[in-house]
Amino acid sequence: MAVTKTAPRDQAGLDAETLRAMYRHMLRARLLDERIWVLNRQGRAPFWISGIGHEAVQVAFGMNLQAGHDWIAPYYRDLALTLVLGMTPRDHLLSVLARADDPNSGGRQMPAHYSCRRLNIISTGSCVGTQLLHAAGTALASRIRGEDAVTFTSCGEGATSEGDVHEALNFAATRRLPVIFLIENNGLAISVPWEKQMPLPNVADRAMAYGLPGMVVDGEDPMACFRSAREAVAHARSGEGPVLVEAKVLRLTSHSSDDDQRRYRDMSELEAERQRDSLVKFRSQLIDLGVLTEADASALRTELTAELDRAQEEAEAAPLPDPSTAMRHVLAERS
Amino acid sequence: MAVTKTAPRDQAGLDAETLRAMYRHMLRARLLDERIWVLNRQGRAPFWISGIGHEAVQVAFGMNLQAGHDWIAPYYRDLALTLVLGMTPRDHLLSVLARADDPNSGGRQMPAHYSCRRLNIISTGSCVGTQLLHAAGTALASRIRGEDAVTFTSCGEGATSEGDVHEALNFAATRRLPVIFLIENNGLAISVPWEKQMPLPNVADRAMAYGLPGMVVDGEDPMACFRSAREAVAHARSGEGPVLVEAKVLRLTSHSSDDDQRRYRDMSELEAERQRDSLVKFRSQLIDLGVLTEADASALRTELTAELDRAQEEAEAAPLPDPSTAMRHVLAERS
Amino acid sequence: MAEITFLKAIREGIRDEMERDASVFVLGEDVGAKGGVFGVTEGLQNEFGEWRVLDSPLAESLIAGVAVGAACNGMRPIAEIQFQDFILPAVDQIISEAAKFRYRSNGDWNLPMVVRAPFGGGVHGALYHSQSLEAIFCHVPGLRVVAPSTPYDAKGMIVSAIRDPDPVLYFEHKRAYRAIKGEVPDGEYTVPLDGARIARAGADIAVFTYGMMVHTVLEAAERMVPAGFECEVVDLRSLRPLDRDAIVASAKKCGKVLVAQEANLAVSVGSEVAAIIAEECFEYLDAPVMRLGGPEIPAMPYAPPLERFYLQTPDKVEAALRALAAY
Amino acid sequence: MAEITFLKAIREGIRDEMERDASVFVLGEDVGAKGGVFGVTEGLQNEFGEWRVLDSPLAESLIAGVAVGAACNGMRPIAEIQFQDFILPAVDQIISEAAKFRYRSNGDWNLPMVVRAPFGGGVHGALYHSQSLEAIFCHVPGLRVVAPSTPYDAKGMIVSAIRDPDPVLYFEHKRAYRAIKGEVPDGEYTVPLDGARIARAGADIAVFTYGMMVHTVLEAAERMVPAGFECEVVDLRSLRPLDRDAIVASAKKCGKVLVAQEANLAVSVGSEVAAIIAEECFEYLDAPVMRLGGPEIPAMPYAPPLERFYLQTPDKVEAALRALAAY
Ligand SMILES: Cc1ncc(C[n+]2csc(CCOP(=O)(O)OP(=O)(O)O)c2C)c(N)n1
Ligand SMILES: Cc1ncc(C[n+]2csc(CCOP(=O)(O)OP(=O)(O)O)c2C)c(N)n1
Ligand SMILES: [Mg+2]
Ligand SMILES: [Mg+2]
Repeated sequence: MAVTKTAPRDQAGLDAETLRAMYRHMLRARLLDERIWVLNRQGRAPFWISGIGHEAVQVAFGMNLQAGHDWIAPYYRDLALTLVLGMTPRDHLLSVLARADDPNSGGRQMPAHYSCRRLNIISTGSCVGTQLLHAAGTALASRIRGEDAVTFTSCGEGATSEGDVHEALNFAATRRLPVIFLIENNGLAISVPWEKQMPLPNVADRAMAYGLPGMVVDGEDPMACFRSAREAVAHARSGEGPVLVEAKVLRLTSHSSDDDQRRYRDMSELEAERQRDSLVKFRSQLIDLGVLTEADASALRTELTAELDRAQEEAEAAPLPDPSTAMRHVLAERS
Repeated sequence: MAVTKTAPRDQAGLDAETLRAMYRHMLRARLLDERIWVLNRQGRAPFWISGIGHEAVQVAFGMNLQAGHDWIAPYYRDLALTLVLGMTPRDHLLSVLARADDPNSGGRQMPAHYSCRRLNIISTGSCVGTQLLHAAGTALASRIRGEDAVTFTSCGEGATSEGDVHEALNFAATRRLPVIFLIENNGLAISVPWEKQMPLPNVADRAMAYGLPGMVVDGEDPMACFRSAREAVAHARSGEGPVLVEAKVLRLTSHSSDDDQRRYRDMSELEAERQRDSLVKFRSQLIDLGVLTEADASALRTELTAELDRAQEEAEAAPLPDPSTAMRHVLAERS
Repeated sequence: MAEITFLKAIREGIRDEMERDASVFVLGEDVGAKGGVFGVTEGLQNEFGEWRVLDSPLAESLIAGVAVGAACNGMRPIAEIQFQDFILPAVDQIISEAAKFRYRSNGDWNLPMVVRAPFGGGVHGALYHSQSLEAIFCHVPGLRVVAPSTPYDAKGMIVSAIRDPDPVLYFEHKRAYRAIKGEVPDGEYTVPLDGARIARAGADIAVFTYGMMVHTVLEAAERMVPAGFECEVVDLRSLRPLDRDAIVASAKKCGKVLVAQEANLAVSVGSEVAAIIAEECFEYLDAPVMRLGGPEIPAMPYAPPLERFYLQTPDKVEAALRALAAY
Repeated sequence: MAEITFLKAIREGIRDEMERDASVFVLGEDVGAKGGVFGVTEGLQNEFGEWRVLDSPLAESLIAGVAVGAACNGMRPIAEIQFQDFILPAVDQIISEAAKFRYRSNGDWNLPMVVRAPFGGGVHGALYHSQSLEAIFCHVPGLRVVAPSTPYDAKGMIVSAIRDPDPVLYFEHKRAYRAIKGEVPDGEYTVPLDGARIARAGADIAVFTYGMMVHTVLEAAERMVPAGFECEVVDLRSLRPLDRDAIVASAKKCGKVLVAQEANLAVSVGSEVAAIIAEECFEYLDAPVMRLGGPEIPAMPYAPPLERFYLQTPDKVEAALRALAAY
């Protein structure tokens, strides 16, 4: 299966505004993510699991989905996606600091367990792979009612070893449900390299087994990601059934703040990956293309940093959940 | 994927003795299976789930595996397979009548839940698909110890929707374990036709997704089955990893004695399938080829019927389990 | 009022709700043309079409997980698991996902979904078509678990379960399907999902039970009458939450308690009932709490003598009641 | 004798058995180069090679199901589930298959396999890295379930579990890994898989508990001494089978009973302990049985105030003990 890529000096048919928006989304997610790492290292946030290196494809999908209309069953690295759809740095900092007003879970779940009813982002737990079946379910509901909403769902390549993932692909394909399955393949499941996880390097090859279109896209190439996302969403929305997209992405951080990848990774390889960071490359590419100036880029960083500072301030000032609320929302509350 | 078939007047490189043995095994299984249906209809056996229509491929594998050396994780339609490997009509009639001496389970499990320690046929429960992971496990054990035993496992096409089946294929493929996965595709899972079960008609197409060799064989063609089985076993034994074989078979009976397929099947289609019964076709084929005479065939039937009569007599005379044994074998018994 | 079977009562409840509410749909193995292996959904696909009575692939985690997603998106799925024994591949979706969805989203999401499954033995179903596995789910906050024993409750509780905004596991004793008949009103009614039912009033021995065992216990209770003992038979019906007040009230009233179930005893519904009584009725008991249940074997065997060994019978219950009476 | 951590005790037990018996091998997510997310298997892959310390794909049903098959074919697998919370996808393989293999084959097959998993909370693990789900398995005949609380028992019981001819679920409280240290003999020894341990002798109140709660309870018990109350603290250790004799003996001796656990209460190990006491100690009790456990919420939340709300502390245990003492 060929990997979709963009030639260095190609705009891939995307206008300047779209390209700038993509860059803005990517940078915004990255700055937030880095800020959370800082909070973690400062001992103010006990846990973080990062999306750094995965942003491009998430931004691409976020921009091609209809927020609040389509259905989203994401996974823990999808910070950038949630931001594009309409969640805010403040929302996630509330979560990172386990504040009562965290819209994801009211401080009940670990950070990066996304949920937003308003945006049809359904609540995600920690058990990897389960959300693909939920996505088949939201899409089935849309199909039963004859609505044109599509469902987007994602997971890592490691999670595709779970039986639920097969069950979801098989069912969605059999019933031609409007689901976009995105596999964010960073080649690692915590410490386990893909070679011990699966027999072939491309998860998208499995699309054939289900009679689905499969695509592999270079996750370090935002424009290629955008085109693949547009095509995948259009396919799902056309009623032709699901589509399986695999993005080759980089895990530029340890698995989570509890992990230390130096124990099991070749550091020179990691260094090489850092050189391929899509955010850095995309910035130069846009500047080369004349879509962005150095000044734009630095103004943008200033603006986003200010937003982040404000968000952090607000989140820090917000109260923790009151212990008296711990028993709430187990079942419907009868009044 | 092409379906392996044999031309009508071809012996497919098989000598007369082998062909006669195949026919004998098929007929023996069929006669036993029919006898059990009679016992069921007479109210003497509360349950049966039949292998009628699935025999050819099972016989083919049974003859190509090394009984007592290779490992077997079968499913409930594999009556013929167990007979070829060395279980007897008496064994299974003891089970059908829930007798204490039933080697499968001592009358504890429903009939057709096969087990025979002596023959490395590991105990099967009722939960479909789980045995494929057990098969990966027996094969892993062989691999760890560097032995050349292969593991054979089987299930229906319906069972392939279970997550465990994916997990087993993925793991066996990743670690190149010596497993033969046989899918006995009869197009139905109880009442559910394959079109509602899976997106594509061939389960073997999924082999590609795991980088495995996949084969589809005509399950009504015993010689083609034999060749596929020989090839599959050789592949697994060579250390090249697993292989996925799909046999297109016919379910010529209701799902089980508790089911009535007239509720959900087109009767004319079923009649047409009955015309394709491999046992009938194989008999004429062997007679045409001069490998078998009418007289041989009827002598064989007489011999096998006599064996069956004896087996039934013995099974009927055998005692039921004593209730005092019900608490035994929960855990190891400490003496 | 018509006298109908337990099975038909469930079907009527499902049918009425499907007619009333377009968001209700059925999902499971063989639920369509075959109408389920026991016939509970017979005729529904003809009436409501393929998409509202959907034959799923053979995958229980799928059935539960798809129900979760569909419930997020405005539907009220009724997921059928062919036998309760086969619910185990769906345990992760039920316990990790369904039970925790509301809580983990701080009340933002809720899942109006029902998971139905036949349980129990005595039908030559052997190890995998006879189990009573409800204890596993009764441990888990965020779920409701019910097991009606009469056609009246079967219909009223399936309707309540479908309308409930949270996941309800609805367990049907497979021996009750055709063996138990009873009067069921024609119109719409509901039975609450959290109350026990006094199946027989008495003041001497309180018996707590559920499912098909209710009928076994009632038979045994009648046998105690000539000797002058009136048993109070409490049909728990709701296994999570248990109706603590009703349990405590009957236990205090009678002072002697038998807990009887088909399921294995260790860490079971019966354990919890006994524990509640041990906590709350200390000063009211005239005898030790007694429990009857499945023996310590992994599941019911096939051979009739072994199956009989496993099952509770009126005789065994009667023997326990006599022992309690004599204490 | 060396003083080592709970974690190291487990590792030593595994390592010794792997050296002694070539059929012992480890299978699980990240058990190789990383040595497991908590480090229990650290160094073992280097010592024993890739095939005896095998990084599995990310699939728990696989881990358990492959262990079943390998155990059939002469091996003694030690399957690691990364967190007990993630054992749920493996429930079918454990309960339908592992627990029933010996019984359903009438003793022909047996499965010498261990499933290890860290459980329990108090580490900011939130809903899915804090649960105590052992009750589910304690219901099921055909399994052994243990949860040691000291390094001595951890090593002795992992060795026993590996040598046992039947499936053993071996649950490790994740907070104990580094927090609990204790003396462990250098040589080979075993601790039986079916006996409770008196962690502290006393005659006034019997407390039944297990896992990390043993240490919480011991702390609370010391606080009762000045007031003249000596608690007997029973570390259950073996959760299936429970050591019925030890439970009954301590309950009878003290006459007052507290059952304390981190897990949710309904239909739990604590329910069973209370039920056993209700059955067997009727004439010996001086107060109602009291239970302390996780509140009725699906799992431990993340935010520290909520997590604290969930957890049992020495203060909460002490309050319960004082209430019992005053009864
Ligand atoms: C069912 C389950 N098993 C195990 C875990 C522990 N775990 C969390 S993330 C992870 C690795 C996931 O790898 P992958 O799917 O490739 O996603 P990535 O983190 O690389 O993006 C594991 C094993 C889990 N969360 N859920
Ligand atoms: C886990 C599980 N779910 C459901 C069942 C009930 N069941 C028994 S056989 C069967 C259909 C199997 O169809 P298939 O795999 O195609 O095999 P076939 O019977 O056609 O040979 C079903 C649904 C079961 N035994 N196990
Ligand atoms: Mg990954
Ligand atoms: Mg089939």
